[in-house]
Amino acid sequence: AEVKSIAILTPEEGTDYGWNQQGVDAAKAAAKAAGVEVVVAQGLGYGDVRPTLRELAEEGASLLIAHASGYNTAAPEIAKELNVPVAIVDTPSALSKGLIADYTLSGHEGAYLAGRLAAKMSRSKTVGIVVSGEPPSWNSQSSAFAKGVKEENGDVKVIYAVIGPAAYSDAAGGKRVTESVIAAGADIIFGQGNGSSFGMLQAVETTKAADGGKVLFIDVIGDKSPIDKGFLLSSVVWNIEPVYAAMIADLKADTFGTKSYAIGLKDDSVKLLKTPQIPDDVWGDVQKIREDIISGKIKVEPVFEATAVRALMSDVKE
Amino acid sequence: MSDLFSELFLGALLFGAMTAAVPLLLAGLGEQISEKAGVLNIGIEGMMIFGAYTGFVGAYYSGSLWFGFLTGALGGAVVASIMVLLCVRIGLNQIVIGIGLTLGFDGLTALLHHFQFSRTYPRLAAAEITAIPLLSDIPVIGPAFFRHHLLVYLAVLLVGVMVYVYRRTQLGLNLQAAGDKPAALDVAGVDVVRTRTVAVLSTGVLAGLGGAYLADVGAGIFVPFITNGAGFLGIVLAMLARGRPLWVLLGALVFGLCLSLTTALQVAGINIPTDVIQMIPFLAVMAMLVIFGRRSQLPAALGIPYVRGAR
Amino acid sequence: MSVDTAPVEMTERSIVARSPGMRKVVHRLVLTVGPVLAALALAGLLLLALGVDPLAYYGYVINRGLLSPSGIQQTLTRMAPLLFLASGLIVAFRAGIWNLGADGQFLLAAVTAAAAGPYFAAIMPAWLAVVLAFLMSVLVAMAWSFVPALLRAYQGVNEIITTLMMTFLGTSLANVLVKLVFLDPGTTVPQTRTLPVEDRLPRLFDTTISSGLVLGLIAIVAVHLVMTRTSFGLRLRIVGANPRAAVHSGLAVPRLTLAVFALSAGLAGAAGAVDILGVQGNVRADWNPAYGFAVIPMVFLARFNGFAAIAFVLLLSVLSIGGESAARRLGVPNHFTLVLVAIVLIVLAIAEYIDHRFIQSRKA
Amino acid sequence: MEAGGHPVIALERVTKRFPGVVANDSVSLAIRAGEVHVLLGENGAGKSTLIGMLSGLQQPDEGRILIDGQPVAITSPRHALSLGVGTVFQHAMLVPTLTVAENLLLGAAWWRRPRKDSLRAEVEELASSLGIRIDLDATAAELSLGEQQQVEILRALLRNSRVLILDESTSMLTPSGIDELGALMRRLVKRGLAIVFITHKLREATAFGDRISILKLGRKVGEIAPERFSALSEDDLTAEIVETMFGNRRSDPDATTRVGTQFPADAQPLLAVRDLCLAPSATSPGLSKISFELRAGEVLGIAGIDGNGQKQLAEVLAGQIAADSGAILLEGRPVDAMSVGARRDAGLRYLTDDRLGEGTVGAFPVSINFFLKQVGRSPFWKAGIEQGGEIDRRAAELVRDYDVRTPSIRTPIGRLSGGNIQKVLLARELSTGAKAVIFNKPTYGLDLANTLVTRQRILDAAASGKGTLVISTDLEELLQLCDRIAVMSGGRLVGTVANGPHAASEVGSLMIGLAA
Ligand SMILES: Nc1ncnc2c1ncn2[C@@H]1O[C@H](COP(=O)(O)OP(=O)(O)OP(=O)(O)O)[C@@H](O)[C@H]1O
Ligand SMILES: Nc1ncnc2c1ncn2[C@@H]1O[C@H](COP(=O)(O)OP(=O)(O)OP(=O)(O)O)[C@@H](O)[C@H]1O
Ligand SMILES: [Mg+2]
Ligand SMILES: [Mg+2]
Repeated sequence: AEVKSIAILTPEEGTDYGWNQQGVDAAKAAAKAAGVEVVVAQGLGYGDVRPTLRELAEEGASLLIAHASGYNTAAPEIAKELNVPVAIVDTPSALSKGLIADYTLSGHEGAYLAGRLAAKMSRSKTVGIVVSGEPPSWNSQSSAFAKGVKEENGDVKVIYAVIGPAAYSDAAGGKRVTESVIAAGADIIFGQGNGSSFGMLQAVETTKAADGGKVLFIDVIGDKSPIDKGFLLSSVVWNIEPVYAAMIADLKADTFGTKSYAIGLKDDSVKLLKTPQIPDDVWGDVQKIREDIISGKIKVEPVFEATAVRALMSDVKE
Repeated sequence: MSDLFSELFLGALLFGAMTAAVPLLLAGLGEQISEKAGVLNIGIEGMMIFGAYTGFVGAYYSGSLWFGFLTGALGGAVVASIMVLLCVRIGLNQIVIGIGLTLGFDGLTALLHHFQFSRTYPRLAAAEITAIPLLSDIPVIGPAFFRHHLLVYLAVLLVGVMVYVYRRTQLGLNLQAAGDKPAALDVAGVDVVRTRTVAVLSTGVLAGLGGAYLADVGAGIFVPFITNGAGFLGIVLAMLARGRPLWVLLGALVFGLCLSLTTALQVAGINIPTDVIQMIPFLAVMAMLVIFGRRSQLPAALGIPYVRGAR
Repeated sequence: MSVDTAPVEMTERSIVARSPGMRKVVHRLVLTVGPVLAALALAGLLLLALGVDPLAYYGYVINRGLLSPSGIQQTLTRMAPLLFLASGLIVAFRAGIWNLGADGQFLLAAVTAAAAGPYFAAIMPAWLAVVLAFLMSVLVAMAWSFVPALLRAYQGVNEIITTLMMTFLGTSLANVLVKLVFLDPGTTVPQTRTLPVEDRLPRLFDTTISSGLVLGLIAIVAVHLVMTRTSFGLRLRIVGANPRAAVHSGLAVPRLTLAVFALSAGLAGAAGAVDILGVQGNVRADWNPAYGFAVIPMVFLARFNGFAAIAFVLLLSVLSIGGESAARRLGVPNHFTLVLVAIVLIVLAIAEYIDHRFIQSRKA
Repeated sequence: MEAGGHPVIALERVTKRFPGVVANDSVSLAIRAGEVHVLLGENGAGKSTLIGMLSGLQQPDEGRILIDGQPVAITSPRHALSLGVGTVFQHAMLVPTLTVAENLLLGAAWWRRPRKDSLRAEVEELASSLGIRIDLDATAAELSLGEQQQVEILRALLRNSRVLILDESTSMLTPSGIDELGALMRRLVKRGLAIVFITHKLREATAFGDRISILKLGRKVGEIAPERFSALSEDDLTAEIVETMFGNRRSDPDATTRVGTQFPADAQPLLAVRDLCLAPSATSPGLSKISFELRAGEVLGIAGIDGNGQKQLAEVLAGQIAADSGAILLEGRPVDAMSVGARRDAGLRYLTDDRLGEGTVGAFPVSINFFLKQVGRSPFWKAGIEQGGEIDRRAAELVRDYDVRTPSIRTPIGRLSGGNIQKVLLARELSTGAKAVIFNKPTYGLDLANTLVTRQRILDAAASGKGTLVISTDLEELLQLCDRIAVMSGGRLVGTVANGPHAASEVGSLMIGLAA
């Protein structure tokens, strides 16, 4: 089928150097590459997006990208109702030819690398994971990060802390919890959270590690180096453009909805951000590990359930 | 895992509790003043969020936290003055206006943030700490309670000040009269509208200050909806404390501690969802009310606009 | 606790002067439309400041929220839960009970509906499942208001505090239930099982309007008639307007208070139920639309009058549905809708005041 | 003697309008030092409004107010106080949650520390010189209305007012209390104070006044200068006042006393009360072993200083509060277990003294207020549905029968004067099926005409075989209405006397604690 335009729906404004921004930017890029229109509906919140989905469908969008796990009930319904292709996240089971495609974005491979990196570079042999909530895609990265740390060095402790309920905008909470985790000995923080992640960054920038040295921050999804003050160690950067590009292609080839899309290290749709904080030798080692993962020598299975992740955390600690 | 619970960590947890408690304390004390004077200030959330924004802007562009606190207090006062005009002066429904102000300034600050900061996300330098001699050297307790920004000590001092004002000054009498029987205050020669104006503006100043502390010290950055609900906690605290500032302090600390408790348990690897722990303080209070629940003497004229000579 | 009873008094008068008459209706209409226009003008200035053409913006709002066939369907569907909430609040406020806990009652009822709906639907005819789920939600919401009700009725504990706290509690509890108890094993996303579209409340004819709208309208009209035309309603209004007179006239104030809480919470629960069983189909963790918070001022502006409340709820829906669309088309952040609603609220309140003054001076 | 000082305050053709009424219609008035200036007038005549303008609560629409000959716009109560105008308002103006001392201190500069000690000294001195006792540390809510009035008077004097205004201040006091207040006024004017004294009781006017001004429908319709005042005999004075107030000659209602009809001792009691007990509270002495019998057709009075448990007794009888022990029998059947509604149905009726506070719902129309105690009953409600037509029909009837002066049956009752509100309450309690009726302060705050009407209703009720219990702080009233008068003090019935020539003195001595 021909593709005239695609539309993307995001819960927050696409200016968060994270999930929403990566989604919006990727959609724009993919559309540009395929020479189709793109409609961006951002900041829709986590409520009911059916009205917007319907409106966009009526406007003739050839594909609705519902870029939030919270939209994966509404979108398929609208797809069936108005017979318009939609793409949703975190729901591989929902595939439906020509109608519903799933893209489960999981940076777990990248997070695993980040874990290895963190374990190599932690002076205090303690690293922290701070998250503002426990959606699947973050869980898989948290667990993979912990796995990476342990497999790099079994003696390194991992501290796992969730800020609090619905803490997406709780920057103060992010800072508070991160400070506590640093006080508990962590000198590298793996942080996941929207608005709150800026609080984490702030904590890292303003708190000394136990040994008086710098604390470093590993970010996810986006690239915060434009606003970095020299504390950003790395980031598990997602590039969703290939996914959206593939979707457009499949639409044209009438194979849409037959497969779920994913991102990974091999095509660099997941990659670790290189910053000045990373010594070249360490970076070299990390790149080797990357090869091993791509070649399948190292297996990294994603773990999506919150409870499973927490369980994992408590025993990785021993 | 227990070796994680170093002095340093415990200190940090309690420090976090204190930091989280301060905005609630300021909001609660502020709301308490309005309620004593007979104004149900539902707009306090709006005053906090605007104070957080103006407070951050002030601190960021001037580079001085104190200037930020000043602008934050002013920001709160600006919102409060709208409330004064509409609810105290011309006596509009306090709940409608309160909710209106909260919605409006939540939205407005989010807009401003979008156009001003959403690409740069500026962050402030660490707040300078004032360590209290001797006390600050006590293990755990010291770093937890005696190594804070000066404003924190001032906020705690304010509790004492308010106790004094309520118990020992004419102003205290005026406030109580304005809430319990405004007509009597009026015929005694004190302008009720002016008294309530003072009260609501003070609320705005304190709420704004709380918001500014939250953004400038608590987070070091402003993001939309950063106060998420702190103002309403303030209302609950004020109503529970019923005119007793010390109770507001107590309540604020309990809430702060519960937040840190969350982290503590997680770090200890104890698997309780944060939501459950968030419920503890409310469950405790409800339980207390059920057990000791006596008539809560809220001011008789709470929420009722005063019009001289009306019948 | 007494909140400005002026609006109550107004309604009491307008009710007993049981001669609505075209004039009064028109008067009210003018008094609503005028301020709304003024508010739009005010918000328009803000838009200009943001470099957006206000006319274009409002054009989109009206077109999407009101005129376009599919848009109006969305607006009407959104009204269903708001109408139930409004009717619940009217019962409480008229009886002088300041139930600020509607959102907590709404959420817990929603979770109940989302948990019970799919479960029942699997073992019985869909219509029966929906009915049962609906009733269960209402009961749960009632139960959630029971403690504040008892405290208010027998201890005189102010309900504003207790209902506010029960809302904080309810929000957390709802999350716990979704994440731990009613989790859908079929997905990694923390949400309840989903009630299939075909099993939900039927849609009206061949539109996408949920029949919840009809239920909501029935509820609010019924509430209005009960409050204004029946002895039960009058008893509640007496308790609300002068509790001591209620005691003096031999009304069983505590029992009436319990009834008010039950009704009010039950209706808030019904709101949650129709939203889930009619539209959402499931509840996700951390989901909280906080409808109640937005409806409270509308109910005050409607002076606790059911029919006026319908109009205000419509206004609210139009603004939220249309605003979303306009914001997207003109690249304004969605947050602007919040500001718009706030300005409308405040200007309406001011207009109400001016009108009141006007009537007074005309009497002189 | 003291009369004829220079005017401290003069009102010149002052007019004040309210939505729908002219409260004061170009009223001119001179208030002189050393003079008790009595303001008389029916409910709604405009007395309180006049006061309102002198005390800065309201500003005149036309005319002007002169202080010491200088025109002044009194902009606020504070301003009035600074001009030396102290007012004791018709409705208590103390903050219930504050102590007496704190109430007296209200109004000082806000940054001040309340100067309690110096206050104590001042109060000691002033109070003793006035011969009143005041507990500074009591909470205002704990005081009886009489005591509250004393505090308010004291407050006015503490602010060394040159003008003291008392609006219906005696309506709450007992005979002895009234006499004390009268004596106090005399002492104050001797000191050169100017006093404005509003009352509905001619006796008080003639006894304590130097000059009388009479308002009617907002207009000043007459003034009696000190010279004539002292010249005329009390009866002539009364006659002249009644003449100006009501046109036709009508005698002072308090003039006559009724000689009680003796009921045969074996007559079956309609209402029997045995050993009623109620625990005392912060605000009331409670009840201890109250016993009495009320026979059909009898009017039994309960005298006593306000706040001695009369209200508690009434509410226990009506069922609004439960007694701790004791029994209440109506026609021999115990009603203790019955609810308020059930007792009412059984014929036991309670006419409260708190008309706006609990007697009516001010915002509701007159029509509904008639049936406040019959909500849900047919014919006014059928199957719970309001029968508007039926209600309006019956309401209109009652408005006619009881001569309620209201613009319409839809008028919110709060707008009516106390007198007319009282008529509505009378209609509600007396209309159908009443057997024993409790009247609590039935004529409090009412003007002459309304007082007469109300008292006649009570006598008619008794004549038609109803048992009536009249609680009042107004001894003349009881002497005029009752067959027997019981005296209540400290929550106990300290004695009962048959009405007659000596009743007054006997009751009086019982009140002040001497056995009869
Ligand atoms: N606040 C007000 N609003 C409207 N009308 C008022 C107000 N106060 C007084 N009035 C009007 O002014 C008239 C005079 O009232 P006012 O209270 O002065 O009478 P009064 O002589 O004090 O009666 P009473 O002897 O019963 O106290 C009333 O008839 C009433 O209509
Ligand atoms: N809000 C009001 N608007 C118009 N008129 C009023 C209002 N309130 C009272 N009035 C009028 O004021 C006059 C006096 O009112 P007021 O309440 O003083 O009656 P009252 O006879 O003095 O009763 P009481 O002595 O118990 O106060 C009455 O004629 C009444 O109609
Ligand atoms: Mg008066
Ligand atoms: Mg009066």
